Amino acid sequence: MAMPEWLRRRRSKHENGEEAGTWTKCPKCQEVIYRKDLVENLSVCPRCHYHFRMHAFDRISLIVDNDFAEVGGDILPGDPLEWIDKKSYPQKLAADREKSQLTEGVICGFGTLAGFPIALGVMDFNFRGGTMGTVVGERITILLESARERRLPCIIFTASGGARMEEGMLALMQMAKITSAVTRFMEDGNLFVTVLTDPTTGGVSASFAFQSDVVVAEAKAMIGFAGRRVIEQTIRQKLPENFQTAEFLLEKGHVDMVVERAEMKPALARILDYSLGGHEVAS
Amino acid sequence: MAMPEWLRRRRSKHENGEEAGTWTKCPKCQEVIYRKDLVENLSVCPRCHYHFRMHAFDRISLIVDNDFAEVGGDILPGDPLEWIDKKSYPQKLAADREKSQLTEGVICGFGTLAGFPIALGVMDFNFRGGTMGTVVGERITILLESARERRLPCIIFTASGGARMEEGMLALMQMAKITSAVTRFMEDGNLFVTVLTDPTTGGVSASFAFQSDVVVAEAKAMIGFAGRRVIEQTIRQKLPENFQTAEFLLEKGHVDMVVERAEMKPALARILDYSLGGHEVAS
Amino acid sequence: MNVIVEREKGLLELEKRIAELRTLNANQPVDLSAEIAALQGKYAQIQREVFGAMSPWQRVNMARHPSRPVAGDYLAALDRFDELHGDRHYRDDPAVIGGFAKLDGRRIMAVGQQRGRDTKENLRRNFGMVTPEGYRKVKRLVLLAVRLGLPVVTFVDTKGADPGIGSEERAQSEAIASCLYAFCSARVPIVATIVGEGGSGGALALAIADRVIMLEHSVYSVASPEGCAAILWGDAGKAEEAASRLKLTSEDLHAFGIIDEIVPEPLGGAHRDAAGLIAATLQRVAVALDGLRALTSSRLLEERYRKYRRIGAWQGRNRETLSAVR
Amino acid sequence: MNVIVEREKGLLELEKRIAELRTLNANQPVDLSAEIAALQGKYAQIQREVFGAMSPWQRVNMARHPSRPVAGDYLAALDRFDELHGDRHYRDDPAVIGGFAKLDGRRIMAVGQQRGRDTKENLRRNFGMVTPEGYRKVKRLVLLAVRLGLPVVTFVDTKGADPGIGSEERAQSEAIASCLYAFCSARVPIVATIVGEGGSGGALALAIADRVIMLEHSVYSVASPEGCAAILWGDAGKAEEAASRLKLTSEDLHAFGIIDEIVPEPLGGAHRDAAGLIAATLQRVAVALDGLRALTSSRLLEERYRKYRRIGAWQGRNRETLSAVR
Ligand SMILES: [Zn+2]
Ligand SMILES: [Zn+2]
Repeated sequence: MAMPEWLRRRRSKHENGEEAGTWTKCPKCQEVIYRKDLVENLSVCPRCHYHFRMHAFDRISLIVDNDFAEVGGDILPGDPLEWIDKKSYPQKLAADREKSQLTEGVICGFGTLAGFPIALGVMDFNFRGGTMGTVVGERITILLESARERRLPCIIFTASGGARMEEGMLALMQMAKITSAVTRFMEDGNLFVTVLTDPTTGGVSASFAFQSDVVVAEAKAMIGFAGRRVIEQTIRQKLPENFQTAEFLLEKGHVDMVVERAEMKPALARILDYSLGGHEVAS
Repeated sequence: MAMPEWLRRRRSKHENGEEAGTWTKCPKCQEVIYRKDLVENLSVCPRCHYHFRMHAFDRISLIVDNDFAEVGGDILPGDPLEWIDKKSYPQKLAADREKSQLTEGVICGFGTLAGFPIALGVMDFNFRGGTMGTVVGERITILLESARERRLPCIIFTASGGARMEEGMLALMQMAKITSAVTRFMEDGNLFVTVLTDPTTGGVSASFAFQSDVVVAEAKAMIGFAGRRVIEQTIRQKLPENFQTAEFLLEKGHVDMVVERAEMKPALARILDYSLGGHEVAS
Repeated sequence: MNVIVEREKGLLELEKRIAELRTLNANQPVDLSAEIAALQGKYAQIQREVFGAMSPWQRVNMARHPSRPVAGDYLAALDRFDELHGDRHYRDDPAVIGGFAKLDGRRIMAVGQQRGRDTKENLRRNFGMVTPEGYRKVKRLVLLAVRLGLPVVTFVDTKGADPGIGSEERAQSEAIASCLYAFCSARVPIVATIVGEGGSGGALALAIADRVIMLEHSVYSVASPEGCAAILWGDAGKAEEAASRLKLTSEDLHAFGIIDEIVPEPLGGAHRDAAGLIAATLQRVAVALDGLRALTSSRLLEERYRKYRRIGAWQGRNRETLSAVR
Repeated sequence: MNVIVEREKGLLELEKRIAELRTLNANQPVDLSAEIAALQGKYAQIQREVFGAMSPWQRVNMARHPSRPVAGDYLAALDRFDELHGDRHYRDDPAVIGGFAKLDGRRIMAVGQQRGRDTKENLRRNFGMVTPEGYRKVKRLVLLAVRLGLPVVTFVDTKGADPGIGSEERAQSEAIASCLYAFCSARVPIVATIVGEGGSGGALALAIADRVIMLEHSVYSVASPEGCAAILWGDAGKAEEAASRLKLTSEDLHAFGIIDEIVPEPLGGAHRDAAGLIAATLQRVAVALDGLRALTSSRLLEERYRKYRRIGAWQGRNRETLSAVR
């Protein structure tokens, strides 16, 4: 199993391709950073440590040992509600596909991490704000089902604005579908780890993101149920700067650990190693 | 199985015996109540509904259908630490035995409640402040083990100042012993109900009192981990009147329900009835 | 202002006039039967016009009607209900009511989201918007039901989970997630009824079930129409438009296979015959429970899994083909 | 003032003088060897007098010694420690540290109560007095350990559970009770070490174990001596008397069968050779884990049950006879 060509190609486009010579401004500290330097620093601002949102291609490359076999990639979105507002839903999907080079909001597959075979799901905010529709639900469910069959640990990187409006209740029900798959997967004694990246909210946050054995948060990520704006509108005042950050959640006891991007792979490798256990737990 | 003679006799002494003609003052509202009226009102102040602490004999009579077969009654306290302060521990025990007519801080046995066969444990504050020593631990453990063998629901009325100092760590370990028995009892799918009466604190509160399926609190009972005085000394201020009351705990979500003494038996009967379930839960 | 309440005004006016004429007719020699009949005809006509073919937005307003029966009304109509309180950790959330209950002799665990019937109760019950402690209470009761072999019956009625600061601080996401997990893995039958508004994940947390029964004019939606409009168009005022797109009516959801059956409401809505509607709903619940009773718990879990497993719509290869490919 | 710290003062004075004389001896022609030897002899004599046969109250003070190694020191001495935080509901309690760890290659879940090493840390860690969230974190980690088949190793060091208003409001009793339940039912080996003060139920919550290892000068008690004196005599000042009655030393508890083994401390207490003592303790833990590894989880639970089942002392018929009677 090696890194597939499409993943290598798309990744290189983001990492070293046409954008390499441009400049990027850090949205947190306003530092202007040379694109190439930013990529070399794993898209983390060298000045304030702001973690830029990461493309799924780049994330997969960062996490796996140069091998990845996708599953569910041929599952593509339909238009069950025949949704149309300013644009039709298929038009929106086409635009996002063009912009992000993704076919949907998550890439799932199998690979190894520091030698440990794993099932891996990576959501990408660049496709419809990482919203969860039926395809995201189906791909993750297939991942969990396959991982269960193979008795492999599963790691999912979340990044989501919540359920996808344009698929209505079919989108909401993916919370139930994925939770069903998580339940079976975990009740068989398999390890489930979620890594919550910026941003993780709504129906993703309120389902599989917080159903795992170990909840890892990437440094500085915004994580919550309701969006910041919704809360501010409800209470009619500004929220403190650190509200809903990974660091805030650590203090509030919601997440097991906060990990910097550069430390993510070794941290996950250690968790995978611990999960090999030692004592047989007969039931 | 009928109400044993000793229980009937001791009970009558409290309920209708030599004290019947005397007057009692309600410690909450200062109302002076004719003893006989108080007994008829289940030792609840007719004016302010203060629930007087109840003798185990009276409690058993109130709860069971006129039948009770004690277990563990022949287990009697020793003096493992050879404790002595103003009096020796055996002297203290003898005094309490005389005063309370009890051999130890709990009476355990089997009976029926509204026709439902149950295992019943009733703690009594009149014996060493309901403190838990090795005998309380042993009797309750025997009760739970026997109930498990017979697959009967178990109801325990708690009233305790905590672990008994004069038995040192042997007293504390009863939390572990009873919890072990509770674990086995419950994991076999048996119903465990605790009724927290005034006062339930310390090692009893922090073990089996809060390990049950349904935690019932008797109205107005004081329930907590640390004693009121300890907290007041720690924070150097008075606590609000309702702090640690059953009603306060209901609001704080700690107990399932608050029940008046007069409603206790029917409430327990309903819980027992629900526990007959309906759907087979194969594992 | 609720558009249904608005529209009811004219009808109430007519009702009053008909009643007046009837009194007059009874006490006076003049025969007003013809006038009464005419008014009644007009009344029926308007009623049909107003309620005969309601738009999705009107459905939303019907689901939110201040007189619509609330979860507590269903609980009160059971043979017996013994409320259990609290999450055992922090608080008893008044936006959720739950406990042991009996439905025509069947022992069950009943849980519902409770909107208030008036402003005072709404403040106390947070308009039925559940906080983390409420979801933890639900989870606790579901686990207790499993221990005792009691089927779970839920009554769903919420705009959505509470979005306040405190709820975020006390891990609203985790609370809902744990609740979903508990429903997915519960080895007892679960019947959910959507009796009012079913708003997003906050409603789903009580609605993963072997049988989902929905009242005709209830709505059940990925987000409240206001929320959807705010998210997509930055304008909560476009709620009516959102409602029209979201496919949130009982008929739409039945067509998608998301709900299993619809309880018809009287013309004018559930509150026009609350007692009858509640009885009819509970009757449906009873039938559903009896149908599930025969299943072993493994079979129950297997069918529940399949039921949710198949919800989805996408292009490309279907699940079976994919299975073969892997 | 800690009575051990008080008594150490004279010894520290002597240590300083011996060091001075040595420096002098090295740099000057005068031979001070005899004087040094005399002082060293005196030092050893005082040390034996002070620490040779400590009273229970002195033991209590030794257990509370500000320089005594704390739980975090043991965790830091493991091959690896990856801290896991929080109760997932409300707060991460800094009075408890826990997480995945490796002990000489053995994968474990390690949990300890953490006193501070100075005033600032003590304030942050609440002097090692655990709040409900701390116990819920411990429970959560034990359940996770069971899922992954990881043995649990605990480091106990607390005056007792936090007795504050907030802890009462957030159900301290239930938190400890649930923790006890989790330890009793955990299907993995548990080794507990009492490394400092083991105060009442707040300590027991981390100490139900297949093997309990206690440091020589640690204490483990039904209540703190101050608490016991306040409860029995209404005078916390009589703590020394209470300590003398409570049988809280490692030898007493070993005789009662409440602890399984004692790790000897260097003369003068654990802090006189922290690294050595920690290594020796972890070595004992490793041996205990290896001994338990062979047991199936059912056997483990059965033996744990029996171990606690038999703790007690009473007159009258013994358990076997009673069984026969029933
Ligand atoms: Zn920056
Ligand atoms: Zn009174």
